Amino acid sequence: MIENLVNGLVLGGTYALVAMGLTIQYGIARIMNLAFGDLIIAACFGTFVLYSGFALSPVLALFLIVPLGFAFNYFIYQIVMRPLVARAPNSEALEVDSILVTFGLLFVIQGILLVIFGGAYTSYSYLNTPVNVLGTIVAANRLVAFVLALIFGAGILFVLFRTRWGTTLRAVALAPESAPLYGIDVNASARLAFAIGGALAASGGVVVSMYQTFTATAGVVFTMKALIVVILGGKGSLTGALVAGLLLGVVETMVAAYIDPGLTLAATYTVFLLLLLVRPSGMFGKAG
Amino acid sequence: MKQTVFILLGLAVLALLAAAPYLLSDYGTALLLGMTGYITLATAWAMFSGPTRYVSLATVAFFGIGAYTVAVLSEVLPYPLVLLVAALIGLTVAIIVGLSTLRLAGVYFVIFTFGLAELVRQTVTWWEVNVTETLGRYIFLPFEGRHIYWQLLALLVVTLLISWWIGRSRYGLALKAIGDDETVAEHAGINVPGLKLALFAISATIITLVGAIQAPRWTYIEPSIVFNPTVSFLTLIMALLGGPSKLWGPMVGAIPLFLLFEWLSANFPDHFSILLGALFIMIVFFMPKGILAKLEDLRAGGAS
Amino acid sequence: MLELRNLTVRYDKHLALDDVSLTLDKGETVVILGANGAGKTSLLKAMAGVVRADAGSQIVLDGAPITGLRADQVTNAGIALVPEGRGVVGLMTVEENLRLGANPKRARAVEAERMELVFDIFPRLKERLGQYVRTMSGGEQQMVAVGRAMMSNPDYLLLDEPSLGLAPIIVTDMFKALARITQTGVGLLIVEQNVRVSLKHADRGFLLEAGRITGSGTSAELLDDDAVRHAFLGGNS
Amino acid sequence: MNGRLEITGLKKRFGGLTAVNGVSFAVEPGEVIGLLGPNGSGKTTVMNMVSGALRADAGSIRFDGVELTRLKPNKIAKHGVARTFQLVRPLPTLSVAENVLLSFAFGRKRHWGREAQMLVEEKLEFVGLGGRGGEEVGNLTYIDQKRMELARALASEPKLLLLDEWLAGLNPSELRIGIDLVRHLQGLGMSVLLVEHIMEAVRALCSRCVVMSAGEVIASGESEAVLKAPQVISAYLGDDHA
Amino acid sequence: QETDAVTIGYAISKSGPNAGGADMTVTPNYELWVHEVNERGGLTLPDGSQRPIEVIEYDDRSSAEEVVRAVERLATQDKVDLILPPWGTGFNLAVAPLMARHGYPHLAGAAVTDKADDFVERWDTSFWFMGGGEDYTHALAEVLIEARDAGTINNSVAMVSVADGFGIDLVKAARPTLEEAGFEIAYDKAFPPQTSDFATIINEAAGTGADTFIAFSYPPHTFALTKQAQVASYNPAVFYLGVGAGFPVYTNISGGQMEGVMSLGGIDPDNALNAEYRARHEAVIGRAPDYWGSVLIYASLQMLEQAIERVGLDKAEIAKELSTGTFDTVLGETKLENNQLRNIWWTGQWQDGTFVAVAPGDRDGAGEASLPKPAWQ
Ligand SMILES: Nc1ncnc2c1ncn2[C@@H]1O[C@H](COP(=O)(O)OP(=O)(O)OP(=O)(O)O)[C@@H](O)[C@H]1O
Ligand SMILES: Nc1ncnc2c1ncn2[C@@H]1O[C@H](COP(=O)(O)OP(=O)(O)OP(=O)(O)O)[C@@H](O)[C@H]1O
Ligand SMILES: [Mg+2]
Ligand SMILES: [Mg+2]
Repeated sequence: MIENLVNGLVLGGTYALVAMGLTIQYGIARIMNLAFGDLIIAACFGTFVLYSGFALSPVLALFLIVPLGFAFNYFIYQIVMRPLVARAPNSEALEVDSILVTFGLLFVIQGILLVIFGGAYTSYSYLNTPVNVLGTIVAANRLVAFVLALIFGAGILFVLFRTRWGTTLRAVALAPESAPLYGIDVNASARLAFAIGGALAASGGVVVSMYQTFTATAGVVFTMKALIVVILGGKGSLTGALVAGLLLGVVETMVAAYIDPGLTLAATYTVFLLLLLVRPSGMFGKAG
Repeated sequence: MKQTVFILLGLAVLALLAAAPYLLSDYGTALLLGMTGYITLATAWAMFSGPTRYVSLATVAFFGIGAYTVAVLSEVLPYPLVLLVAALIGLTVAIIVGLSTLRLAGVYFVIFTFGLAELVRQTVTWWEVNVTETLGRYIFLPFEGRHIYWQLLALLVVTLLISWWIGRSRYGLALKAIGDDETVAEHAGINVPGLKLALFAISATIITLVGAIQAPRWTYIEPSIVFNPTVSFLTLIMALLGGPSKLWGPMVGAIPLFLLFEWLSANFPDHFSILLGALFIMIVFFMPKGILAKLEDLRAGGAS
Repeated sequence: MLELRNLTVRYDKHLALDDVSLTLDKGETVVILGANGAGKTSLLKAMAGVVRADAGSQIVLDGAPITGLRADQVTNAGIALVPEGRGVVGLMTVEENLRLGANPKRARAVEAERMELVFDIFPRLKERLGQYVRTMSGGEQQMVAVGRAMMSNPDYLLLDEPSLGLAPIIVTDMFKALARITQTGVGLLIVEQNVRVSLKHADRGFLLEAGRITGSGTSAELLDDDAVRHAFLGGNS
Repeated sequence: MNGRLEITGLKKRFGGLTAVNGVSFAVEPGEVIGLLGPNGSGKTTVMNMVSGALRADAGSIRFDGVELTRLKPNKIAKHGVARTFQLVRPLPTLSVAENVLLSFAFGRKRHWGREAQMLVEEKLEFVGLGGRGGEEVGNLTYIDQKRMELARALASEPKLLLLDEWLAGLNPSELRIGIDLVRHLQGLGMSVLLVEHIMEAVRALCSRCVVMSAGEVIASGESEAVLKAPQVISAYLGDDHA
Repeated sequence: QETDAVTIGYAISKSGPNAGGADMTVTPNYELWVHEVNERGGLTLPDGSQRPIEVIEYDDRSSAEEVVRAVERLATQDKVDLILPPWGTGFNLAVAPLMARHGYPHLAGAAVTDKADDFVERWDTSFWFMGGGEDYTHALAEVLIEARDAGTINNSVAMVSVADGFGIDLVKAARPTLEEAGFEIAYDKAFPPQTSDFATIINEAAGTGADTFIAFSYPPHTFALTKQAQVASYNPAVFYLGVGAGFPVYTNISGGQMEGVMSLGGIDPDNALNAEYRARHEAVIGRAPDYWGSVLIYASLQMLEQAIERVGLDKAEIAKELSTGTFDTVLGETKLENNQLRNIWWTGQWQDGTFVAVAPGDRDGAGEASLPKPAWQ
């Protein structure tokens, strides 16, 4: 039981880490980023190249790839998203536009990766060493993901809810039309939030690449899992993403252990659907 | 007078389309087939999602249900009956889903429907693996491309007629109102849940039929083939691109996009993704309200 | 001094404001009167940077041109707008809205002080600090909107129908409080349909008709003016 | 045309807050009654329960002998109750005319087609938006949106009209036109429940008033008398209006 | 020039979920073969003349509808001389009726199916090169029985499979085979293809005390199972994995500890032809082929080439020749039985850095399975 719980939480750590980036991009910058998973994959490949080509340890790669992720997303927002935000008459229109444009972006990133790396399965092994957590043996690399998720989660939560700057970010998320009246530069805030989300995606990619096999075309899987976690948690809710991510990990593990590994995904979706029916705006979501 | 001309013109186009397999190569027919399939999907999708702005990603759930029904029953029942059963199953599932999702709004609905499609896929997989112990199924119906094309064409015509009728009836207006503000719509006397449910069910049934009709083309069916989420995404993108709130919008989106896919994958198989993505981004930038709106703008601009 | 020179605003082809010039001093209260659709809201929005003024328009704040600044920059420069439809963050609490109101740098030091002032005017807000603004009654939300603008420690306060939806007793209190604020040197530009009350508290007023200024004067003059009485005060009462 | 509304023991709680606490009153057929009270006293909440936007926790709402308490807004509309919203809620993708047409199409009598178009134009004319049916609602001024909203409410051909601060934001001369409009409706036999903070309008229109405070009725009866009652003055009007 | 080239078309998954598999086993071999043929001056025809190959390739984007249409396009629009098959069992079946209708020989390479006999009856120009689930599981059972009889392993087996056509086919064949062989199946679960975490599965399997662990898995699962087994120090005597264990990259993934791991396929390290093929593949493509499917695909192309040399470009003639002829391929002398390739290595094991074939054990060149597998370090 404890063993499964630990395994589940560690697995959930990955989900949470990945989902938090998306929830920030969607919740604050209001961009529903369908290319999110492909950013993760790009970071995976980046880490792989650094590791296999330059013998740079993936943990060190974090310090290179995460800032890169930040910068890349910063420019993407400035170049691609900003005109869309500027022209959108309301948030639904922006939602549609951002879905469409990031759908295009998804193909571009995926296409570039395909040209460079081909479609083959890529995988390497790093920190695949056993660590004893409460009597359960887990892989160190997964533990890194879990710990990173907690650190980033706590850090960002602190900023959002305990600092004035965080409150301005939330105001941008909740009422972009009103925010300027509070002296908030909506564009700058959204761009920053989008870039932070991108940095989180990059960090997720670095960690995931340590244990998961990836291909240039596998981004969609991450996007979808992240979306589900985000929605389950309540849109824009970071706490929600964190809790929902961990919860999903535990549910999957429990189902695999006590019911049938074949039903893990079915269980994920069942939990997801049931929860939405009971709470139509997610666990930590507010109506509207 | 003008109306008669339009009707006659429409009938002529239809006749031409029906005769196309005799005029084109198999591949030409195959193109038309694929295109008709997507136009029907996009039109059916937009019937519900266009005006209400409930963006559904459940398309492939129904599409797959249709295909699977045919795979399971094609040896057991006569074909028309198989289609009927498929439609009924699609309808039933749609009603159950509709009843349970009526409270969800916005992105919650989007992801819910996506989750639903995956749930259906996982459940079918699990069932096939553990209960029937066959994952793949074979469909050996004596259909060639053109037979499937004709069926799809007929379905498309019916879909357009339904869509047209709704658009000019009071329900079309009601759906747009629902898309804007459900509270106001309710206060205006509209049975919002009922109307949403009805539309969702009609749209889903048509989508189910598309899947059922297209299934015999693949001979072999397994969940990863018929529940391929790309179908949901393409449908949505095509409809949004054309303009989902107009009758011809989805068609105007589906045709060029479909041809574009085909052209790119044939001519640039190695750079397909990059080019597609880049073109896509450009389209969004230069045709913010969809292709149809752009065309109308151009026409208005040209006239003035 | 806040100065408008030749302000023109267009929505596509529709001309909403046509060459409007006016000034607002620190410490004075000015009322804009005008019929439905005259362009009052457009005027305030243009001053606050929410809508863009046409070329040739000039807005000057204490000698520095601020034409073309974004709304957030204008706010930071010391001009606060309470817009039509409130402009609050519905999914945040009353407290968060007020604290956020003090977001401009100029306001941070006086946050606590301002908070007390706002509670003084709208005691209801103090009782409801933790309530989400979105769930409040119409009038309560209006209080948050006015309170939030006060929090930003502005030099100039632009109010678009601040009394809309407020109970008479609160309206009275609010105008008294606004008078206190002007005494601290804040310039007040008010759009009001509650003409009698607003003129009572104002120093001067302008008449806006179809996007143009068609008259101006001190409050007393305007209250006496026949045309004004006829259009805005309901005849001879 | 009937239009008798009877509310008894109405209650609504939001979390720990009792927004409406045992409110009872009646609107007689053809009567315009004022529902007054300080901000947050529960007026809009009462209106929301009558129109079906909120479900009451307790109490009953009877309209022409029909119990409305458990009905959905669309059913209530069909029984002949229509409303405007305190903050206007136009349907932005519909034109002005379509906004109004909607209520005709699904209102009490369900009009559609050419006939409905004419009715729409008539209603727009009535509220002062004649000839502007083709415009986008988003481009109307706030006040014009309110006019449109009244036309939309009237288009469902109600027997009882709920007006939530519909007159707010009008200048005095416009106010007079607004008041005449409401009077005209009353003349047609419509009952009106009017929430309003503009005393001039209340005095001009309402024979009777109900005053709420903190969710409870603190005074009701003839307008003149109610507006002079000390508890009303201290809670709502303030000394200036005494 | 153009007119005298032989056009060969194929549709393959270059994007989408199937791209990973196609890019490992199929596409590189098509490219290698075309490269080599053209280097030699082209395909030789019966009259001794040579004609270069011109390739038309499409991306099927991992969609069944696309692959069908692409093949239709190749057949009726591009009118290519020959069509090479797509990747995957499902896609090969999807195009089979079309290939048959247009008379193209269909050399279904990357398709594992037990129904090949039926298919050949239905489409007599189809050829199946990878065997079926029963072949692989019988061979595995053979190895297991021997180990049990030698007292190396106990009677208990833990088995997992990916819930998709491949996994099901194999696990369905494995159950009766293993039971018949007297094994007890202590753990038998299917997992969805998207699964990425195998901690629980490994724990549960370890908990059964079975000495044999079998996974009918795809590469991502194969890799993840390996890593998880290492972390959990799970050391069953027999560690048998699915697709991917025979990929060259497996060496890295297992951290160099692939010794003793078993899987489908394998090679005879003494087979010079195969070694030469592997070297060429590495030289031309830039990476080594896998130890299972690649060589089969390549051999099928060699057969095609030789059939053309014998009978020319007539499709029906080629098909007939493929059915009845004997060919020299990297597999050695090759002849199809009822349109199926039967002399395949069914089971292999990593031994000293090579993935050596161990079953069928009675065939020339078969290695000896070395069990138990050494523990992870
Ligand atoms: N976004 C817009 N697009 C087009 N026209 C607009 C827009 N906003 C306002 N208008 C038009 O500009 C004119 C002035 O509008 P404005 O809102 O400034 O008037 P106002 O004096 O505030 O009126 P009210 O008393 O009704 O609030 C009106 O004719 C209005 O229809
Ligand atoms: N959804 C809700 N959640 C919590 N509190 C609510 C909610 N809706 C209303 N309230 C509270 O209930 C009380 C009554 O609100 P209501 O809107 O009925 O007031 P009102 O009398 O219409 O006031 P006003 O004149 O300001 O419009 C208010 O204090 C408000 O804050
Ligand atoms: Mg205004
Ligand atoms: Mg109210």
